[in-house]
Amino acid sequence: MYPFIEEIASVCSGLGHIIFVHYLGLATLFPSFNAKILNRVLRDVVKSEKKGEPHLLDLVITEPDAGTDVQEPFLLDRGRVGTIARKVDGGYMVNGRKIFISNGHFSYWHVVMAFEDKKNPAETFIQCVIPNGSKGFSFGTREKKMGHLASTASELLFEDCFVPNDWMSIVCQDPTIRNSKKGIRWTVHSMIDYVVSSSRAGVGAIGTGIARGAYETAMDYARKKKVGGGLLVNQQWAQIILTDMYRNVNMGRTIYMESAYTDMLQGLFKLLAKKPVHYFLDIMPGWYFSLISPMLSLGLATRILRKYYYDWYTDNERDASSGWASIAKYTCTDLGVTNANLALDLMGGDGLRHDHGAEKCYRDVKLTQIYESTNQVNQMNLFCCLVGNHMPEVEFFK
Amino acid sequence: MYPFIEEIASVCSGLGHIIFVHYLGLATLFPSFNAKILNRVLRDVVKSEKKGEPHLLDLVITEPDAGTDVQEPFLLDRGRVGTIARKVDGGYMVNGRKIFISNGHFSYWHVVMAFEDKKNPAETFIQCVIPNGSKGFSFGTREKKMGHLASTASELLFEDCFVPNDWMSIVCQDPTIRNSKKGIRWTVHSMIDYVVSSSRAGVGAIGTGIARGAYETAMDYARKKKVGGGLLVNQQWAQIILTDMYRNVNMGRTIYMESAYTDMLQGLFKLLAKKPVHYFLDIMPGWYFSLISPMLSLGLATRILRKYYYDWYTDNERDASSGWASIAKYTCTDLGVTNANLALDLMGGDGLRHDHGAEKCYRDVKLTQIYESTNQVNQMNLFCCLVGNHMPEVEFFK
Amino acid sequence: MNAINTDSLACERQAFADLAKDFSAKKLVENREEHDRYPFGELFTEAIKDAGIIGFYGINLPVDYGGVGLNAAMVAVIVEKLSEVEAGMAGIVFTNAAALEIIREGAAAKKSDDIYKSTDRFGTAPLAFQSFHAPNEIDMPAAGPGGALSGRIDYLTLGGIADFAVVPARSDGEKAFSYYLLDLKNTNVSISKPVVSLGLHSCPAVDVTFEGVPALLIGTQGDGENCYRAMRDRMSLCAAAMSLGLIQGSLKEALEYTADRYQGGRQIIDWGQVRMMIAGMAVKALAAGSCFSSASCDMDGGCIGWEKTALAAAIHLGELANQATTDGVQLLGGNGYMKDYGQEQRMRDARQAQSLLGNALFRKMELAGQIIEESR
Amino acid sequence: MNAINTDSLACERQAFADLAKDFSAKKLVENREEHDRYPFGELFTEAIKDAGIIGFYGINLPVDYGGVGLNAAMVAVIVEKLSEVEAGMAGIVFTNAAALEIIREGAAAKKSDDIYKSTDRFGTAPLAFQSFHAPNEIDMPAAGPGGALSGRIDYLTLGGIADFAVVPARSDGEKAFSYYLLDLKNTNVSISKPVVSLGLHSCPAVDVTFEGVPALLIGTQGDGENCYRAMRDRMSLCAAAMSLGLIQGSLKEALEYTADRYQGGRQIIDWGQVRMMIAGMAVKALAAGSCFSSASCDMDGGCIGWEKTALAAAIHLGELANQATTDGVQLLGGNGYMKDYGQEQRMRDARQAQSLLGNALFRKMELAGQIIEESR
Repeated sequence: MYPFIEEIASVCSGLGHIIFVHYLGLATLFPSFNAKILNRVLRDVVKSEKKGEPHLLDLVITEPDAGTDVQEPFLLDRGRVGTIARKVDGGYMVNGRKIFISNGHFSYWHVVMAFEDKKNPAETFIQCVIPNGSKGFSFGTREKKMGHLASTASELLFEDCFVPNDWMSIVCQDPTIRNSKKGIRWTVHSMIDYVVSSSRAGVGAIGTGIARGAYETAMDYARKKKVGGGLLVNQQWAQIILTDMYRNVNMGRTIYMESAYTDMLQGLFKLLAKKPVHYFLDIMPGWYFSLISPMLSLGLATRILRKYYYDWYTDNERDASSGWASIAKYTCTDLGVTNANLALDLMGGDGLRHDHGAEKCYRDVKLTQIYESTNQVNQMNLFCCLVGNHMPEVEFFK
Repeated sequence: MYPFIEEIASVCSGLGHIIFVHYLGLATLFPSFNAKILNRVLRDVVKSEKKGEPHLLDLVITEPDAGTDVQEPFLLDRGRVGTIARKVDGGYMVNGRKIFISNGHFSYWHVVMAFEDKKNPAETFIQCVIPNGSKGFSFGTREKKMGHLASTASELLFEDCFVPNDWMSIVCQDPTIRNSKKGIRWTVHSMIDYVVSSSRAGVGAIGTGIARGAYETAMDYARKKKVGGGLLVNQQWAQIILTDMYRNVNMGRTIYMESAYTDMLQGLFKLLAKKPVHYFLDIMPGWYFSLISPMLSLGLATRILRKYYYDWYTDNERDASSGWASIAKYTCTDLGVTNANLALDLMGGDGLRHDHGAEKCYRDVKLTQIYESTNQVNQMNLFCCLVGNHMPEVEFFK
Repeated sequence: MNAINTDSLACERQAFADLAKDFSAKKLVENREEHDRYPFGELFTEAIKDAGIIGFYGINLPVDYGGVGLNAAMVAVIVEKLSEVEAGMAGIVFTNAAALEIIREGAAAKKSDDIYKSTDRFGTAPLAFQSFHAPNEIDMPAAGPGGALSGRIDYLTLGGIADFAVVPARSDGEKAFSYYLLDLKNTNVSISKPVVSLGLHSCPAVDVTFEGVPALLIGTQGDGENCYRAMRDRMSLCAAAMSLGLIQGSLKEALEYTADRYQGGRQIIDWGQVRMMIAGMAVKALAAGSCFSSASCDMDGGCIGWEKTALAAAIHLGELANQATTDGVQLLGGNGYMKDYGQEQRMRDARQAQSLLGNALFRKMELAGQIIEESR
Repeated sequence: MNAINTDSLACERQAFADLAKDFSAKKLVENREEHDRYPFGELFTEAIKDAGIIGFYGINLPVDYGGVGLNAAMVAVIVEKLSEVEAGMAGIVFTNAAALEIIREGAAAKKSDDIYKSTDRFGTAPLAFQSFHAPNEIDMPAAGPGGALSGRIDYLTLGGIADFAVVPARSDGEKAFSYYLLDLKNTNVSISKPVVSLGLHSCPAVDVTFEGVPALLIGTQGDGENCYRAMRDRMSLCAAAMSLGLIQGSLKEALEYTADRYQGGRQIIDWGQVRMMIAGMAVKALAAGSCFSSASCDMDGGCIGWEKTALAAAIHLGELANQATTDGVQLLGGNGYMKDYGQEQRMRDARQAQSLLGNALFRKMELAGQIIEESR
């Protein structure tokens, strides 16, 4: 999955981003472990793709006054959240404005985060799925961005948007969550970390992909450009720059794969890595789909999954997968920026032209240092997960 | 092995270096695949250690006028080599002066590189083993270094030092090498790359170890130092610096281990990674030592090993193991320098004191960017191995 | 701001700085985003004209030919102030001034002012010039007998909006090259659509093809390299000025935004790491200001080695601006990436400004060459 | 080298620069390595005495009390030139000058010159002072009634060789602190062995313990912070000067070595990457020179905001020197790491110089605080 994203992003990170965000939407829905909703959404995604009208997912979280705040469990309570879900007969009424929503205008299934009580967001967290065409839901403007022009950053508007109970994937006040062994806050924190642990390695892959695109562009250029009678690629200092770029790509890939392994063993995918499950999936017969999968719609499946993923999850597992995801995210995207700069360094005035490729890398890659929480917030998260944890005198996000 | 070096170096890289160089000597001797000499030297090493008077090895290569030149196959022919081995009755007469020899004064077994013809060094390369007390061999001065004070950089002098044929581990004009399938030059190049492929990851481990020492020192300091009423560790910017240091250590470790895996599969250790050999070693009975190992003294063992390691070795294997070793070497040591700087940044005036630990990291780590070929030469090697290879228009070391 | 306050030069400098500031506020702030979208938005043709009216294209043009008769250091003052607000206009002033420097150098070498008499457009409308490439980086057009040029000039800055251009060309079989002045409205000139570039969108460039276009030789035949070097020595200061202005603009916007934005229940400017990043930008802004100011002083005073100092200032400030404007985006988070704020434009412009007067790495290598030569 | 050439200040500056150069060549070059080994080698006590004789400890001491009566900018000139050769001696001059600045500030605040009359050793022998720590980074001794000090001062630079020291102390229960002048030869002062440090070995520091040591209050009670800030503003320029000198020295030795060393069959100076690294050092040296020169100008001219400019110069040049001297070692390969050459000492000294006047990160944060305050 991650190398696939890298591959696409090495040519166009905007396109890579569209694909990535779709899976990000899925990765956001998964930690609800709401088997019924997952089953319905996933089946529709597959069916729609076969029809040639793919129903993409997106993750609807950022608000005008709450960016970092709503992505960082430590800050949730201090933030000014603005999207409120009010309980009404048969469901919830959602009101609010969301911005910077990647894939917003392209998606069909919107995985929306909201809160029941703006004064107590951490304990009244809500996740619901809103499809296109829902009453009260509408698209707003698209942001004018520096790069990633193939994708969108959309404004989504919710005005008395009614969401039936069937589409509420996470309701923290629901007993399966409220009564979870480690408490609501711990569980919400884990849900968020399940998402970011898998998504941030993906951003790392995008950063690495852009790093690779920049490298390949610069190498092509250096092999053709003549300076002082010889080829640029035969200048020793140019070879050193190209070598650094090559190294950066390989280092990035090594790091995001390390995060992916960690996540496989200790994060969202850990059930799949258990030997019985793993082998079962390998040999899974066709009748599974018709016979077993309807059972997912029963509340039981959700309860079992939540038991496994919430109650049995440990701090150490969460810290390792979330921490390494942050390492991958900020390291690979910094490497991407470095490579984009090196490509422009090497290409001088020629690199400034859009038709030469490198300037696109430069514009695109900057976003990767910003989204999925800024690199600084990722550093703070890594600090919380793996550096300053277990130190009683240490305060987080002070 | 590498993590062990990291562990030692995290406290004292000088000591880590002493251990590392001993293995570097071995790693230099191994690619001779001279089973007889290896057998004798290794048995003596084990025996001497048990006696409490360990006989260490060193690698004797650098000369006053030839540093990079004698470590870089591409430059060998252009260098001014000064250590000459002249064929005499029953052996060779070695003359020359070697400098910067790590472990020189501490070692018993000196693995010495020399040349039969100073005008044709690449094809008349010689490696021999000279023990302490050999006639014509003497110790010169010890260098006054900035750091790594626990270890030495020695001058070794050879004046009409006679080395019997039995101790000539590599003689390029010997038929097993001269007639090797891919020619002398290719084989010498491979020998050098066998050495550096395993040694450079070790330097990476030392760099990572120092990075870790710097991190741990800075963390201890930040947890105790009070600034403006609170602890330094609770300043957000200090947390970011510590986080970066933590990340650097983990990144370094990931990278040198990647190099170690590559070397295991495609470098000096590749025979050990073959399944039959691997399992045999696991279950190797005690009688092996008494029964099989004497056979190593037969010329046959050397011939078989050389067949396997020289004739059957491929460009791709060599490039991968040598290239990744350079990645590990220059990446990890640069990270080490970064961390030493960050520690001093954080500790300000307090970091300047020797008794606070960080200044030692700073002095020690600089050496790792220089030895085992400077980082720039490692970048060039990486360029030759994995970046510019297969590009017909590209020139190396121009 | 660090300039010497004690002489009349300083007064003039202050006057031009104020003028540029005033001009920026009145003509550039509004619709900045729209102009930056060129060629996918409107170009600020009015502002380009107005800049000529107030004399921004005649600073280093002799007084006798309608100019102000000052040097590149004064151009740099204007470039710096414009760049704080909109570096594209600064790029236009820069490009025209660079072309005029070539002309001045040529006239001086030839000891003749004739070239200035060839058109009365000098100083009122900007000249086109290849601001982002050194002559040794490009393939030049060929100069036929009588000075008719054939061939191609890529990325000719302002080529799409200027009447005249200063371009290098080489006569058949010659190694040395010369600069020529030519009329871009000539029918044998083919001009491409505006080249889409990384930054400085409102200072657009085009690719131009000549087929026997009559051109006026600037200076003496084969003296192009000397003209280029003399121009570059002086214009380096202006390149440094653009980087400096961009750093200052970016710091300013970062300060405003971070004081305005709340996360974690407080202004983000009070977060430790945000403050440390601002500190880094501030150090760069102040150090860059000093570096620029001293290089300017050295040039005005004709200190020995001022050329190297100016070149180093351009390179160093280019690097500082690259880092500072990138941090400037980061400090605004998602908003930094959006065109509603000025930061992303500054980041692109700063990166583009690093290539003013040619590839910075080539310039660095040349500097090393000079220093090694002198040390031998 | 970039200084204004037109006034008498410039002449004096040149004279002191020449003097410092001459002194370095005669007293510091020989046995540099030996002195740098202190405390494991001999300290150059002769040179330390000689520096006093030619007036290096009295630059910023009023003429009435035997000094030269100039300011810290002149000290900076000397510090720069000494640092090119041996930064330890520059550290001694720096430390003494910093202590004198505290005294000057105190005397000015109190409007009394009495403190200068307390000893006739000012200007002839260096004073001890905590050059590497800001007062807010340390635990201070307590000042008892009548000014007797008790407690500990760590890393007191020159404490082992000076007669007098300027140290901060706090009276019981007070938040503010004051500076005191005291006699280190007093029997109630215990002085540790020299502290082994990263760099500037020939400018050694000690840990000192006081048990009721009589001390003279400098300035008015509780005014320590103001004295410190005024001193730091001015001495920042001297810190920048040390970094600058180290860069220049390192570049010089790198140029010499790489022209001398052959690998791959040619001078390594002709290897492309070696040249690129030299280019990087040269850009830093030139930009640092400009930055220093302008900051010096601003201070002399009393330009608005010169304090921030000087502080930024110290921080920025500290960083540049760290990078440049590290590259300076790298360019000499194995020899760069050995004490036979000057590069490893420069690398250590440059790193140590970054902490002059306190932790650079704290100083950066303070600068950010000031700038944010002003922008509000």
